[in-house]
Amino acid sequence: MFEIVFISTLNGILYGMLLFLMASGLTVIFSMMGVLNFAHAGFYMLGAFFGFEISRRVGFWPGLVIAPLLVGLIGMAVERYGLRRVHRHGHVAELLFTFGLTYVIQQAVEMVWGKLPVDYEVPRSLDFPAFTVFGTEYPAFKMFELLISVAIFLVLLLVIKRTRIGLVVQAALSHPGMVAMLGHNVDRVFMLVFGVGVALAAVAGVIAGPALVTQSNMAGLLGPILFVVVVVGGLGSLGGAFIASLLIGLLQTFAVASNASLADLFGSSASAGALQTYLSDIWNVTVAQVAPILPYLLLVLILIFRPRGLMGTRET
Amino acid sequence: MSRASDAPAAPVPDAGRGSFLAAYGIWIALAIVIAALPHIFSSGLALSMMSVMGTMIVFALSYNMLLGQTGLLSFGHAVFFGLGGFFAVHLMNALSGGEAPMPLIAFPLVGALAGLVFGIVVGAVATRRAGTAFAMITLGIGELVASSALILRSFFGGEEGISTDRTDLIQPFGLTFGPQIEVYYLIGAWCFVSMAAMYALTRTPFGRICNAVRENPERARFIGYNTQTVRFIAFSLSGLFAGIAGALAAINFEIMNSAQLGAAESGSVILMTYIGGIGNFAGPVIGAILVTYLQFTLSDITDVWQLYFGLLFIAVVMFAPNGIAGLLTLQEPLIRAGNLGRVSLYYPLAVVPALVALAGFSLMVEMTYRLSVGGSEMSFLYVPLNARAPLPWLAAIVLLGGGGWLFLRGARKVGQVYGDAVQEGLRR
Amino acid sequence: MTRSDHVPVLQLAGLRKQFGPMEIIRGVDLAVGTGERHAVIGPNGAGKSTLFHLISGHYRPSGGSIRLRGEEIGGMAPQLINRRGLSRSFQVTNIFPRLSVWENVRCATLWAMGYRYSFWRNIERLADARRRTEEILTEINLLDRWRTPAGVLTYAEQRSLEIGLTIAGSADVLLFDEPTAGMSRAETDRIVSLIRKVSENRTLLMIEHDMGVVFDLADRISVLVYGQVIASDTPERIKANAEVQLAYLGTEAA
Amino acid sequence: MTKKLALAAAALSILGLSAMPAAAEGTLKLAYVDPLSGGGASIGQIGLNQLRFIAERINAKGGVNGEKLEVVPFDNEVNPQKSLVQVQKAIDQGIRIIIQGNGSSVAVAIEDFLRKYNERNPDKNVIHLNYAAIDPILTNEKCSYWHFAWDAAVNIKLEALTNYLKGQKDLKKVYLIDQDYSFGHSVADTAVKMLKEKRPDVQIVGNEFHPLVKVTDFSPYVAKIKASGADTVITGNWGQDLALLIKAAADAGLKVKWYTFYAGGAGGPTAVKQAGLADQVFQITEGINNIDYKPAQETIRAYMEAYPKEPVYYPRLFNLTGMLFEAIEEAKSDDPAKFAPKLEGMKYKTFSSGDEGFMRADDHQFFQPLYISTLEPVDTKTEFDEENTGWGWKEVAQVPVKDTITETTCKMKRPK
Repeated sequence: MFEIVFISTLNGILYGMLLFLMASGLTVIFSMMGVLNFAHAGFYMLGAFFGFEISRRVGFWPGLVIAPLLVGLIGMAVERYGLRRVHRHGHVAELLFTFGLTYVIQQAVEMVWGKLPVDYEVPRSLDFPAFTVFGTEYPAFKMFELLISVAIFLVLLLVIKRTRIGLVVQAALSHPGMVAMLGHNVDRVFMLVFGVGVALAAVAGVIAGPALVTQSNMAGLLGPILFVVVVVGGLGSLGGAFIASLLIGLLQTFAVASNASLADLFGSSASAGALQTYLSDIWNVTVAQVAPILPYLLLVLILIFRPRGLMGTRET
Repeated sequence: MSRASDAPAAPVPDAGRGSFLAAYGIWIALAIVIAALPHIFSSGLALSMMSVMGTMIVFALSYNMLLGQTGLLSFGHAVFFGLGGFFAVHLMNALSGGEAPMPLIAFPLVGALAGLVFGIVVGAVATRRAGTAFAMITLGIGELVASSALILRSFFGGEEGISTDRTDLIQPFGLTFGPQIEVYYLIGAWCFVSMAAMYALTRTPFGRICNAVRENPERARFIGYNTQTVRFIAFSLSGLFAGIAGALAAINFEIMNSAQLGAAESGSVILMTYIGGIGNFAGPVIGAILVTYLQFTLSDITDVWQLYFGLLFIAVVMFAPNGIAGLLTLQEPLIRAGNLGRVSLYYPLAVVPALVALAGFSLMVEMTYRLSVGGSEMSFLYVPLNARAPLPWLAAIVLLGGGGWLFLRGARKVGQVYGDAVQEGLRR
Repeated sequence: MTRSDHVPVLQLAGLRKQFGPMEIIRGVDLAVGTGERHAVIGPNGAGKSTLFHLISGHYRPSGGSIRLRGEEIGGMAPQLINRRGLSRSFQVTNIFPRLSVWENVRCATLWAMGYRYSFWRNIERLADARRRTEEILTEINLLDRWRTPAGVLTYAEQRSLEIGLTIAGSADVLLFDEPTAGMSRAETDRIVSLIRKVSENRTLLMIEHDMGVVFDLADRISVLVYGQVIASDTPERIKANAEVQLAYLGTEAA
Repeated sequence: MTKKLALAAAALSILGLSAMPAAAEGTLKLAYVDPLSGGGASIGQIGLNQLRFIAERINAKGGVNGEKLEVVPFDNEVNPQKSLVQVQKAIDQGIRIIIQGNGSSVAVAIEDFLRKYNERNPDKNVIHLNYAAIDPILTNEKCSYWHFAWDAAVNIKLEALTNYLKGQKDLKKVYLIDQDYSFGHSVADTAVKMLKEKRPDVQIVGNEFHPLVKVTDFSPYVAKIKASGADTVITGNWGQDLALLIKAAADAGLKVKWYTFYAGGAGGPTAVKQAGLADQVFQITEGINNIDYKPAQETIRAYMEAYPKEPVYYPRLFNLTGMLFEAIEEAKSDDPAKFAPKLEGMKYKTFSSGDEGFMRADDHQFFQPLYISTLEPVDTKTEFDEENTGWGWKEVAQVPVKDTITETTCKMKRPK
């Protein structure tokens, strides 16, 4: 019992930190610009594929630096020539724009790299088990992933709380109008913030690419969960995103570890009826089976009962 | 005291005092078109495509009740489409053998009911919020339902879905609904009725209040309206019509599948509605027809058609936020001023270079694709070429660059001419 | 003071509103008599707009009571307060920008006409709503602009429309938040006479900075300073009130 | 109005939309309805390449019955409704042979559609040749006269696999993990049933379902497998659900034998190689490239010259086309009504090894020898690698046809 709890906790934290790595950029963008970047997972995927291309030419480590830079540049261009233009049509138009962008990124990646997974390998220097608990090995690369996530969290906190640009970002969170009046070039700040935000997604991509599968559907796989994280955490709250990432990571791993079903809870349903066959589906489903849809349930519940999210500062 | 009797400078709208033809002419014309189409396009493919178009028109219009009329961006509208279809299919199977006195033509009502009921249930949750939160709730609910559909196999039929036989019901008037043409007319009739109903809905007090809530929800509360109730009713009714569309799809294909309530279907209706134009009742109709047509045909022309599709959508969001219908209504002041003919002579200045640039762009895309799938020989617009040779690339760059440059100049000129003409029309 | 019969239609007692640690409204008592034209004045930041937001249901009070014809409305949703006959305008123009002037006003008439959420009646056939809309448009002098989208009206026209939206329903208590803000002298005069006209047979509570307008229109004036009403009286006596002069007029004179 | 409509009609027909001209004389058109865009496109493209390769070779030899072959691709995006539209399109073009494989949902939809279509159009029959969908209901509950299946259905593969496992003495504890949809469930249910029959001593220590293509992190599942003490995992997972599962298992240091349906599917070999699980991952298929059988090896080499990136992926497409052309030539007609009876019961030497298989008339299921193989770095004995990984499949065992036979519940309705 303790073994499964311990392992599940560890797995949950590892998965949660990967989620946070992606959610951090999304949160930064939303908190500054009020834009929920639907295409965020797309940039994450771009990061993974750029990382793959660079790593097979010059190695993993240069990729970790160059790929996010490239993606950040693309992001800045998208903001400058696309998002800024639709900004005046309001948030719905912005959301639709980034929604369209997910299609385009997805298709462009498929066009260039095809739909099959590419052979993106863990760097040699990290390809060994870091430690073993209860006979389960934990690869060094996963520990590296964890380290990077925590580091990014701390750096972002520092930047936001301690630096000038961070103060501008924070000010924009509560008084969007004031920042412009104070003479900051809001346009340039927006462009930069969007670039940095998607570059963070790309970092996640470069790291997750070898650990998971680098394939053209990786964006679609993680995208929806990402929104769950930022909405549950509270749109625009970095701390909230951090907590929500962990929460969702743990929720999923513990749910998977459980084999309980309604049938176990109440004994197998003996009541006969026309609905019996339909109900039997629900009745016999285990918690583990529904684990990956639990986050969506959580999302709906949070939005009903605590629309600001766990740590949000304003209603969505 | 009453100054209302003074003659106003412009006549205010009058209560349907226009002639019968002016009021209903367009609907009569529409009915004639629906009836006549199969005699013009009679191939099996054209029939099934037009059947899909009719279905999608209803679906897109129902979506626009949310996005266009009430300002609600939903990412989970296919839930109601799918559920409407599933309930219709299940009832068709339950009544197969023709024991119950329910002909096929009545089955869209089943979809309507299912759509309405689930619209009410989901709406009660989702419409508590508006804006981004509403969008996220619908996204979450869409994912929830789509994922659950794979778990609840007895109802949703797992991967295979649930299939049915539409001919296995009572058949009044000898209508078997075996041939596609009969199904087309069934869909056409329901499409016509649904269109009329949804149009009528925009011209009711509720329809106008939806617009008011879209424009300024805060103000709507201060003129006595509960915005949540408005959103809720709009959501439920839009579920109803989505359910009709789902049932029509079920009748057309005789199979429902859990993919039809998933994110792809929800995304597809957003694309249709927005490309067509959300600001105009005809917009989603245009969008549904165009997008369905493209979906049917583009895949025969290019393998990367979904890329073009995404780009088209982005282009509309950026440059024509009112969609195709919006571009058409831009011509209205010109028509009124009687100078459309003159102005439209200038349109090729923008359109031709745009097409040239598009050709250059898609040449690049197609060559990139050719290289990435391995190979180099291809043909583009019937011209055979080698994707590894520098010449086609040079040509593509010239086409794209030159076309783009000319387009920018041409578009500016067209904009000027258009603006002048509108001004001129106003002065008259 | 013949117009006011001193039966308070709107009565505030000990009304409070806090935002975090900041208390903006600190125990306001105010009575507005039926048929009265009542102005609220006070320096910037005194809490006038917050007061209106509390009365109209935009904010929920932290304490105290708001009674409309004796019925507690504090903390009610705005639409419920509106349906009880209290309607307000906004300091920053708050209309339906992409709807035509005609639709703006007609939407505002619908609830009071009993059409509510009706989705089975053809709106063009509602003769009474049409008549009422025409009346209001005539009253606010926008009838010849009925087709124009509200968003492209001039500023002064939008202010008129704002008033039109406020009076279109059946409300007989009107709250106007700085109706003449940002207007030229001539435009102000026009709005003042409009307000005078529409507030006949109704109760009026308004925030106004233009003292000319205030003393021209108001039967009574309340002075709000730092979240408290320091005086509530006839214009003449307010002019004479030393405390008011010190707290408000004095600062302006300096 | 009519003028406008006529114009529109003209415009549409330019775009090739209204009625297509009937098939040109002397060509036999085969419709290939599979994903060519979107998620499953790579698989669909591979199948198309193979089919085109076959058609070119046949055409070089003079065609079938003197008719030249033409493969017409239709993109269905693995979507049942879109597939029906594409089939309709094919029929409109006068094509009467539909070749399809990916997605049981698509196969069922087409099977159902053609059953009704052929009933409603008895003089113009269309046939459905299925090379990859393996849900047993295709040849059982839903079986249709107009549907023929060349890949071994789930129950057949499991019959073969369990017959092979009968002899594996080190097998003690089995864990089943499958995707939570009908295919995954039919794998799990059948495996449980057959294992109980054939190896009552084997303990089934887990029977897990996870959502289809939704899981990014499989480590919790791997932790459960580990905790159960299983020595063998049987899974029907495919695509990323298999790749991620195997990688997570390797990361956690899980040492078990993997018996899979689709380790050879797209992305599988890449993942197995990345995980470094040489000789631990097995698959069961109707053939692999590295079988020492000359005619197959030569064909594969020729194929890889034309399409250098990929080895032969679907040996069954060779079986399908070979039998189809034989039937057409025997019947001297390309009318499905005429050649379908020739397919029933036909015996055929399979592409991969030349051993004989047969098309069972009762349910139109092709029975053939099946192979258990494992992935490992290529050596002198194995010539072909997969997905450019340098790893290739090596035969572990052949399950003869007789050990693959299962019963069918099909009650075939033949046209009068």
